[in-house]
Amino acid sequence: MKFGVVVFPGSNCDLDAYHLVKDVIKQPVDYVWHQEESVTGYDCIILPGGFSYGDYLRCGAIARFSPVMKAVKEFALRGGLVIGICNGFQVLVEAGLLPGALYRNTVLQFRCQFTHLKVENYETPFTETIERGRLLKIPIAHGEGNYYVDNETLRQLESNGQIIFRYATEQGEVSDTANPNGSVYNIAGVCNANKNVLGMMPHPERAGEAILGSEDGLMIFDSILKHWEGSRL
Amino acid sequence: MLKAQIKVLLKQSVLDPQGQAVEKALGSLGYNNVEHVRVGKYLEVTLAENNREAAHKQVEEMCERLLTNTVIEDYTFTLVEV
Amino acid sequence: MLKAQIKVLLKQSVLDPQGQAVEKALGSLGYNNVEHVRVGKYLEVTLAENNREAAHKQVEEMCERLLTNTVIEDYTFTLVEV
Amino acid sequence: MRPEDWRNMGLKDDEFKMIVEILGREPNYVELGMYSVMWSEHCSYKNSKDTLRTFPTEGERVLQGPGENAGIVDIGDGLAVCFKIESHNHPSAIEPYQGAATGVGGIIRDIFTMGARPIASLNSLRFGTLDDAHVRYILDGVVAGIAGYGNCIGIPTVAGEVYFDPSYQGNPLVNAMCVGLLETDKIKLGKATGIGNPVILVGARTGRDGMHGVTFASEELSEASEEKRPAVQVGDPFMEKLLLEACLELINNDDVVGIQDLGGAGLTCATSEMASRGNSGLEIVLDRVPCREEGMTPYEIMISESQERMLMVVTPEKEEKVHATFKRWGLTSTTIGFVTSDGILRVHQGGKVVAEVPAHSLAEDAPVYCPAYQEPAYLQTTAKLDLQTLPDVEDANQVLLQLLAAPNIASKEWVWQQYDYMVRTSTVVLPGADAAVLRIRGTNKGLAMSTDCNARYAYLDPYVGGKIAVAEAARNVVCSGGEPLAITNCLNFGNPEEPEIFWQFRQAVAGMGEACRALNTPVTGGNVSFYNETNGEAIYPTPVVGMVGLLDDVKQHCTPAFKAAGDVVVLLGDTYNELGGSEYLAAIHQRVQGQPPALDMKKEKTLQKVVLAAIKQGLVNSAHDLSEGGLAVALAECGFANGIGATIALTANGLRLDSLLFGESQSRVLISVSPENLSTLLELAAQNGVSAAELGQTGGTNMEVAVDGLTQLKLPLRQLKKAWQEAIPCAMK
Ligand SMILES: Nc1ncnc2c1ncn2[C@@H]1O[C@H](COP(=O)(O)OP(=O)(O)O)[C@@H](O)[C@H]1O
Ligand SMILES: [Mg+2]
Repeated sequence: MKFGVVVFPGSNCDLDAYHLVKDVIKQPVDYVWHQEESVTGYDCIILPGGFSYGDYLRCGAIARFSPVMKAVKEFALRGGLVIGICNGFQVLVEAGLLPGALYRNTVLQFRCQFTHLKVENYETPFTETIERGRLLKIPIAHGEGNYYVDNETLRQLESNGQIIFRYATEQGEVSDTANPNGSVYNIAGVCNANKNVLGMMPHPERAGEAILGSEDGLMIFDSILKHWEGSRL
Repeated sequence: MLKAQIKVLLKQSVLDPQGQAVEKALGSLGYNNVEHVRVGKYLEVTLAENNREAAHKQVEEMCERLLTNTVIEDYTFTLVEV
Repeated sequence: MLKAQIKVLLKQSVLDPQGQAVEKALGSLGYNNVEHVRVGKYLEVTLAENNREAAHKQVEEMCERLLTNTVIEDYTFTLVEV
Repeated sequence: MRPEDWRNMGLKDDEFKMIVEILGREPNYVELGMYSVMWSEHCSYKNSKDTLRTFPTEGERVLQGPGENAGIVDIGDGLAVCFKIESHNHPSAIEPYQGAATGVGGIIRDIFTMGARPIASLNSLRFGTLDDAHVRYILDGVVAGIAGYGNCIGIPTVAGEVYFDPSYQGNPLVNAMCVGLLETDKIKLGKATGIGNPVILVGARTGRDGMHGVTFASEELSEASEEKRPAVQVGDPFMEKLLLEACLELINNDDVVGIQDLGGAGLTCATSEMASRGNSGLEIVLDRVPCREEGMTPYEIMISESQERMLMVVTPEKEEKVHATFKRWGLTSTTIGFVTSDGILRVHQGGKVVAEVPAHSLAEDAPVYCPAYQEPAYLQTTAKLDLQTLPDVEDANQVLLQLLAAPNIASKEWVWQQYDYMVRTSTVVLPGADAAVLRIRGTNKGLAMSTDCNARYAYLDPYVGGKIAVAEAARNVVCSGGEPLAITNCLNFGNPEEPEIFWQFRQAVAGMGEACRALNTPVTGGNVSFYNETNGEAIYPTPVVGMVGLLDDVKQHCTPAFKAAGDVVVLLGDTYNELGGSEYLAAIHQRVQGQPPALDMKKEKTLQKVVLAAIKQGLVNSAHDLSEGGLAVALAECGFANGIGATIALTANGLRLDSLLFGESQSRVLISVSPENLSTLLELAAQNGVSAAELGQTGGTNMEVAVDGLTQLKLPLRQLKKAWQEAIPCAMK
């Protein structure tokens, strides 16, 4: 399964995503420069974390206009798998590929810490092999991960099963104390109606090796691999 | 040339944590008559354009496309000659 | 009540990386007539105060003490009745 | 030229005379400006140079010692580590966010200038006390600024230290350190060589910001400092990220002859230093320098300290390729001149020569001063600590709770949770341990790093304080499983023209030098920050040490956290009746008095040898160095991470209870081992003559300490942790 890791000027988790795909799950992977106009040949596109264009103005606001995003949009519309992590999530939201908006953490500070994620929908390419009820320990690192949608959209997301991850305590309780950034409904990750585009603030690529404190991020990539293998049959 | 002075604020329905923090800070500095604070962005965009109408249309478009995120933000602007 | 509408910008001689980035982005979106962009802060502070002069003095003081850092920022404000 | 002209620029009358002698004529205004910035204390080290020469700077691993932008140490397999620490104290006092942010930006440039990929940042911070709203504002801004810059550029901020003391009320310290990795055959130096080679300026446009920043850093802060405001700049981490990637790409492709960042003293410093190191001259044309504002004068362009700019020398064949690479990264680069053979830095504007001076004279010929020194009078008073008059601890529980909540001991999570310490997925030991540990991708190796300085010790005895700073840094590295390699240092002091301050400086440097020699950790670079005073009051002498150590196998790293119940707790090292300079004395008795704890370097060295050997042999499950708050605080800290308590039985052996529990005797490490490894560990210690006392057992949810059979301390770990964890967040609310 071939992965493409998009590199915007200012991306800084591109290396980490690349490393995970190449050295941990051992799949072919390329960097895809932001000026590329096509992403054909890839089976999954990763929009990595970082500060694209310095995140000046708003996170992801400028990156969404780069040539590669047009290609990613088309790729997504054709059903290609896209995962936006942290800044990648912000880009997807700004680009209109995912609903809602991400803005300043309510604590008004950057937060780097491990979080625990409750999986809300197991019927997606990103979660289908995750053991039911299993919490994922995956770190966040962001200053603007406060997810907002209005009530009406929230209801829609819920009924469509588009809410994928929610922040929970270590015991699995979805509560205010577990919410690191003020996100509506403790939302940590959502997908599009078609379920082929995922955006999440936590960094699964930072939770791929025991020596880094967690391997739970691998479950997401395992799902992606299994899904892709299944879809080829 | 025309300069657009653009004020951007979070929509009323969106929580403004920064505004709240500043409100609290002013209170603790002893400014007891501060009722409400909102914090947003201010942009100045200078255009090589003298036609106000054209400029108005362009600024509106730039705001919708790039300068603001209309899911959470509202904006207003005025044009001044420079 | 009076509402202070406060615009804060970096001083002219200070680098404005945000403004630069937005300027470049607008250019690459095809807005070729954009001469210059500056990005700053916008605050609205509502005061339970009807005396314009008193309000003016207070807002000035709040700007100097908390709302801006005059080392690198300049501010202007207007008062409107609410 | 009138005397006011040079005096206003911070030059002394004699210095002006020297310049006239060098030039054989009076300098013009541009030239005077160039000398004034290059001969400032910040750039020329004119007051400190002589003293710094006493540092040991050589070792079999040292590839680059002091003198370049950063030091480099060989770590085997063709790899080397490059690191340096630098201060940004005065800008941070005036604009905490941008001051700290640009400090981080500056030190990162120093690292990639050498051809190294920056892999980690550290910071050492000092503030006044947290009950002051202005101090809280400074702390908040400084931490946000470090985070803002480091997080954006994508270099993890992995370790550091934060202390609070009234001596820093008006003059906070912000020292930033960066560590980079490179291949030994890719080292780049800041040299301008090759007659006719083009000189390229790349990065941000030059603006009027940061004029005379270096002179600003070489003066005391006063009300008038507020006037010098444009000395503070706004950083652009995004621009720096692009610069970093583009420069490293060029260096790796061997497209660069010499490279140097523009930091303090801007273009003047970069051009004169590169020419001086290359034994060459430079010819530059200011009309080609991209400026942010119209009408900038040659004087302004030459001394502007606008951030995020680099200067490089390339061969004519590579010139076009280099510009193309920068363009691909979205950067503006311009050829502004070329290398000459005459040793002269010649500056043109508008077709005229506006400055023409020997490059070497700017970079190297500043006068060297040997300021007078004299033992400070205050030492007469502080030295007098009579333990007889000090009541011993009555309620140890209460004291421990108070100490854990003392800002100098309390958890610094409020600080480091704002830093992205995980980006680049190589941080193996996260902030909160003794030293951070990073893996080196593609090898089994790891690097341990720490910054340390107890300035209260240095205040009470600068010699011992300097020594302890080095020893503690090494101990922290060793407790994490690393073998100490070398240090960088940031010497923060008051006005060196005051004999008592200069005495502190000399003593501290001598003490550090002794420790470095004993531990075989040479000094590979550093930074001196003088004039840290407000209204005549100097800060505590604060010689900060940044240490880097090597792990051959990163999997063998060690942390302070107790790992399992039923392990045996062992204390290595000896405890004495030493309370001088302790946090206990300051926080509980409000006294800053006595002698700092004694430090015997031979003992320290063997202790470290034993700890490192034990970790490498896999004998120990945890190791924690004893520092502020002594044994009781260390025990609690070991328990916090995994919520594992301990039951400890001590024998007083004639020691006071406060010394036993809270004293800060040096060369001590707290270890936990599985029972089956105990005897091997004890043997190892005994063979080396290191005392090892079996103190008790891990387990349960309480921290319980009995002394001579009497329970002195017994509290739920949860309660202790709450005090420790909430102190700083509460103060900052
Ligand atoms: N400014 C800071 N930035 C990053 N980490 C910090 C900072 N201050 C403290 N820490 C981390 O908190 C932990 C405790 O620091 P400290 O009390 O100084 O430890 P020690 O006494 O062992 O030197 C260390 O892991 C240190 O790296
Ligand atoms: Mg310490």
